[in-house]
Amino acid sequence: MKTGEIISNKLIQGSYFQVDFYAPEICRAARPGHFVHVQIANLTHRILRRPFSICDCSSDGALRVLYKCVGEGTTALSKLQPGTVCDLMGPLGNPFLAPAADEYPILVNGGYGAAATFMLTKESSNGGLMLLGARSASDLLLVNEYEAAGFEVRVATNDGTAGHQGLVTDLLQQVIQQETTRKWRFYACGPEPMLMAVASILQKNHLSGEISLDHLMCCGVGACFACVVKVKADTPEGWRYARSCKEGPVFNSEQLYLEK
Amino acid sequence: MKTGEIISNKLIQGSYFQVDFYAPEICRAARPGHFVHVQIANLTHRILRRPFSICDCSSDGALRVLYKCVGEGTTALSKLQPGTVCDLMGPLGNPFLAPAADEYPILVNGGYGAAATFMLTKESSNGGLMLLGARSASDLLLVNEYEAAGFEVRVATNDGTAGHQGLVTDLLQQVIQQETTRKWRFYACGPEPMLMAVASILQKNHLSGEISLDHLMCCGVGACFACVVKVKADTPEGWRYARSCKEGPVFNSEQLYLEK
Amino acid sequence: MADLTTKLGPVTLKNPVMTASGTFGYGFEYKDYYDLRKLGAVVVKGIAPFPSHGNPTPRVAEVTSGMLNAIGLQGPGVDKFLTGDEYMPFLRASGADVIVNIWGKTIEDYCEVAARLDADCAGITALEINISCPNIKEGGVAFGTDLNLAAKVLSSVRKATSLPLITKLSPNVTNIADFARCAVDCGSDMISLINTITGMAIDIKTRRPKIANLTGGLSGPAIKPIAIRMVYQVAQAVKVPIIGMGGIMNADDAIEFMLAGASAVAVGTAIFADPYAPLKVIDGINDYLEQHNCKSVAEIIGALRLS
Amino acid sequence: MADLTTKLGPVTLKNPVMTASGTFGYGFEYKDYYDLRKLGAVVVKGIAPFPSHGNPTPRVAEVTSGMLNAIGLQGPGVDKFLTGDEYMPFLRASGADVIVNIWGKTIEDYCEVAARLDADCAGITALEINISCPNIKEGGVAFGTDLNLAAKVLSSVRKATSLPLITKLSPNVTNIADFARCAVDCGSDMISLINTITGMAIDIKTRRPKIANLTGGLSGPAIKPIAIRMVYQVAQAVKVPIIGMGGIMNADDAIEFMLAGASAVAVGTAIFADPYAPLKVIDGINDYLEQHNCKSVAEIIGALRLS
Ligand SMILES: Cc1cc2nc3c(=O)[nH]c(=O)nc-3n(C[C@H](O)[C@H](O)[C@H](O)COP(=O)(O)OP(=O)(O)OC[C@H]3O[C@@H](n4cnc5c(N)ncnc54)[C@H](O)[C@@H]3O)c2cc1C
Ligand SMILES: Cc1cc2nc3c(=O)[nH]c(=O)nc-3n(C[C@H](O)[C@H](O)[C@H](O)COP(=O)(O)OP(=O)(O)OC[C@H]3O[C@@H](n4cnc5c(N)ncnc54)[C@H](O)[C@@H]3O)c2cc1C
Ligand SMILES: Cc1cc2nc3c(=O)[nH]c(=O)nc-3n(C[C@H](O)[C@H](O)[C@H](O)COP(=O)(O)O)c2cc1C
Ligand SMILES: Cc1cc2nc3c(=O)[nH]c(=O)nc-3n(C[C@H](O)[C@H](O)[C@H](O)COP(=O)(O)O)c2cc1C
Ligand code: FES
Ligand code: FES
Repeated sequence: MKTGEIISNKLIQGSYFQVDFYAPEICRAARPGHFVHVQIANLTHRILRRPFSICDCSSDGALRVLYKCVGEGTTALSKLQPGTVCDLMGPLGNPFLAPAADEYPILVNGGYGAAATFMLTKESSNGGLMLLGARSASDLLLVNEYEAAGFEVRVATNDGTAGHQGLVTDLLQQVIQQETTRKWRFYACGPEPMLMAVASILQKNHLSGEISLDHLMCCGVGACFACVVKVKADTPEGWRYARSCKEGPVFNSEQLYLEK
Repeated sequence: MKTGEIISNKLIQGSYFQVDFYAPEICRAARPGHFVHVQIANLTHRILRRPFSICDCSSDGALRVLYKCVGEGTTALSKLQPGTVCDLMGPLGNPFLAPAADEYPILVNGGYGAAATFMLTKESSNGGLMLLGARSASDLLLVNEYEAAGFEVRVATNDGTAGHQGLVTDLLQQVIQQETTRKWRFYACGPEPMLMAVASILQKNHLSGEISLDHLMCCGVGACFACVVKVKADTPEGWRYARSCKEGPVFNSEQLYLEK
Repeated sequence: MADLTTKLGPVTLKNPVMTASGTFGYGFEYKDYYDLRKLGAVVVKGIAPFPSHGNPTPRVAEVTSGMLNAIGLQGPGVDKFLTGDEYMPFLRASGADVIVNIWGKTIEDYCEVAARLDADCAGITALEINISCPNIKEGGVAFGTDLNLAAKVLSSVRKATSLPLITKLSPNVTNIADFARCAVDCGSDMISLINTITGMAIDIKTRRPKIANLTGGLSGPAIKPIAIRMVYQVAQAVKVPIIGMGGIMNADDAIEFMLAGASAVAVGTAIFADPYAPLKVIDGINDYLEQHNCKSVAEIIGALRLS
Repeated sequence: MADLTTKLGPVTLKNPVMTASGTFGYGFEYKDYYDLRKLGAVVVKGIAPFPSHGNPTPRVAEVTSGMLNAIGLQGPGVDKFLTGDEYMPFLRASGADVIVNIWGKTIEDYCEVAARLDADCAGITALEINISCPNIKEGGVAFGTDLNLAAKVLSSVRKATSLPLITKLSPNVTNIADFARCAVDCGSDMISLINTITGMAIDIKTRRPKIANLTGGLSGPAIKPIAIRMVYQVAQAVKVPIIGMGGIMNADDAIEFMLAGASAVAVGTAIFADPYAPLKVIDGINDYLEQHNCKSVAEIIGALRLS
């Protein structure tokens, strides 16, 4: 099993924390969209690991995860001190396809989605655009970091405390209508309803994109069928359940079977 | 619920640790032989508390426990850092009867038993004698502290690394045969087989003493009947089950019903 | 404060939180901790017509997120219970609502203890018939896991007392709903569940059972999902009020039971971790009701959403 | 090294540690973790004669010291299992000992899948008949909790194949020993137990069940004491070898099962916490045998001391 000693673990904003693990092996293999499956040591009445997108990997082996405290596992994680050694599985999953040399990446993110796509900034030769949605200004993650990496950032907040008041999908509609000059490649990560809306907009506009889903996971390697999501398939029903840990978490938007 | 912030928690010898809790309320009420029932916070898959004899109480509210790492609970306890707040119930149980002014206390202890009787040193106006048994020299607890408190200490070890090679009950037999000048009061605490041997020696010599038993406990207050021990009683069988958390842990040796 | 008044058939309690039988002694043991009148009811340790030593030791073993016990129903017997200072006289004086858990080795035993309590029922709110204790070899197991025997003992007890009756079900059965229906048919006013699930643990060093009785009853958070399922199944099967228990550690757990169909709950093993757990559950239920704009507990009972 | 060779009736395995069906996929998913030949056997996810979508999501929920699952036996069906790259052809090439867990909605389904595997049995060590999956409405529950139905399906499968047969029992019954005897009477060579225990969990915020299927099977350390008890009961009732499972997290747990009477064990939910758990269990059993001067695993099977 791979281990990751915690180098630092701190609150960055709102209820978001940033943890850096020393995990050189995982760092070497990690691609944008990959995740790590973390055993949270100080939660002895919980068996299952917690999956987190790899936000960043440094050349000296520091693997960065941004996480939101939403429940027992993430709260326990937030209390782990530097020096604690965690058991990590990874990198896992089907990563994003990097943008081709002539492609302009457009990221559509909500919440921690900004972390899941961050490593794409290193794969784009043309910069890119991130559309970022959140409940409130304080939930907007990594805006400076994306800008520093040469990406344009447009934001939408539900409460209007920053950028457009409304949904990130409003921004996506605008972009699709206005931007025509470049060859796009779409990427999206965020809460499921948002992703399904993104997939639906893309499908309606005969566009395709890469969508990273966040489904409840157990094994993380395709063995248990806990994490499935409906994808189009040649079955009587027109769909099959694909394992989002292995066949995903990144799916092509055209693959996804959207319920009416 | 009473709480106790850990002031210090450190290895003292062998696999014995000493933890000091800041628990002024419990300190004020504690008598020799009392115990505290400790919730071990970092063991979330275990429900039950762990009982520990109160070894010492200082006037500034520091409650001392000496404990041996024998399993999950005590190992988890040994990892708690100063500043951690633990949930404590106590003082609990039926304490030792203090020696009368003209009595000379003779303590017969094994293992952490030396901790359970330590507060008696403050209750004796005539000093006293402790017979202490252990597997090996490194398991002998509090010898200097007892001597500093004006007690004579005689030791027995199974492996002969200190004092008499053999059992502490050998020392007890000797004392009963040799010492005749003073009015004794016996106290004993240690592993169950040793205590039963002590009780049997006392009963045979028509002596009585106070025996502190260490039985598996749940509630600690007499509600669940987990911790029972046979005591003589006016029943058809000649015994009844007494709750050692409430009617004990200290029983008079004459009360105990010894199986043949 | 939301209205926590809880109607359980013929009985009305000030709130829906009780102590589970066997985990709170006779109330007396916790008298210095808090006013027992704060509890919905104090359910006392099982009472038989005779005094009883209970099982040999060790009687308990800790297991992952729970414990095994085979106390074997040690107790003073009904006579001493009705007269001894630390039993019923204390409880009467305390003003607490009291539910007496009863058991026996034969049908006659059950009827005798029920009749004795009926005759001296001041301060007794209801009887809880424990047909489910898995630890007594003489009958106990069979009563709770055999429908015919259950029917016999329950209808006999019904004739022996006019006190409100709660039947406490054993979870060690294939179909819990059958036993609930049987209890209602035999005149029970309420159903309580679950009792402990039979389990076993072995010390691999000594190769001996960790419980002298070989098997013991599993309680604590480990059994909660099973208990929730059974409460739900019973709620679908019968119309009488249900008292849910099994692994309740906090108000969230209690609310889960109520959403599944329990009108009241009992806190058991959690009391060993924290004697104040029942009071915290009461407060937490109140907070939940307020946060969800519910005026009374009735609004959340069976309020599981299925569509 | 102690001798870990394990004789299970007609089958001999290199060690007594398997993966529990449904928790190790088809072995393929863990191929990069270690050599599957290190395992006593790979028990694959349940195979039916037909491909199957399984249940709607959410399919799992974490609970205290365990999890609920209602995967609903998603799978490729026997045809694809026998031919698809990531299924039996991979396992054959891997050299692992393979046990195929089978299920169906009807007796005919069970016989069909057994016969198909019998006809193409290269690399298959035994079949494990899952009569205990609590998630499939059409029959699954009834087979495992009704003695008559169990007898019918087990004796029919016995006729459909000459492969060694393991019957996997459901714990959701009053008397597990009855089902074990039934399985042996119907020609099973081994008994495995326990499958998951039916449970339920409710999200108190949304008031919805945490599992779309409403109920799910409880697995993990929470159920271990129940599983140990049932293995012990079955070991007293039948003479065929027992494969014990339910909450095994480490070698100590596995040894506890063996002392209770299991000749082999399966590691399930623990694999989600640590894919290497089965190998650690193998090593730990070896250490225990060496420390206790046992020459073979046989010396600890059923070695519980009662006096
Ligand atoms: C591939 C993948 C990548 C992820 N990357 C990140 C990341 O980079 N940063 C981050 O903060 N989170 C990420 N998540 C989500 C993260 O795994 C969950 O927030 C975490 O498991 C919650 O654990 P908990 O014990 O704190 O919450 P729990 O106590 O288990 O649950 C708290 C609440 O969160 C819900 N919840 C639990 N797990 C999930 C889940 N997987 N998805 C949605 N809701 C859930 C529960 O239903 C409950 O309402 C990712 C999830 C997946 C599948
Ligand atoms: C009144 C009383 C006072 C005590 N005072 C002290 C003290 O001052 N210092 C001290 O070190 N210990 C004391 N003990 C013993 C202490 O409570 C246990 O060692 C502790 O509970 C073990 O917890 P664990 O989780 O580490 O061990 P577990 O993992 O629970 O068990 C490890 C091993 O210890 C055995 N064990 C567990 N509990 C007990 C017990 N109560 N008695 C005997 N064996 C047990 C188990 O059977 C097992 O073999 C006292 C016990 C009682 C009842
Ligand atoms: C130590 C102990 C003693 C018990 N004694 C009784 C009893 O006398 N009568 C009874 O009906 N149930 C008894 N029970 C069962 C509890 O009342 C309750 O049904 C069970 O423990 C499940 O709840 P819990 O998980 O909250 O403890 C006992 C349980 C424990 C742990
Ligand atoms: C996600 C999951 C899927 C399972 N699928 C199957 C299955 O297909 N067939 C089967 O017989 N048992 C299945 N089981 C039951 C396990 O094989 C095992 O009997 C049970 O989980 C108890 O063991 P454990 O506590 O070690 O997991 C499944 C269990 C889990 C957790
Ligand atoms: S989490 Fe197990 S298959 Fe995806
Ligand atoms: S520990 Fe509960 S009665 Fe003693």
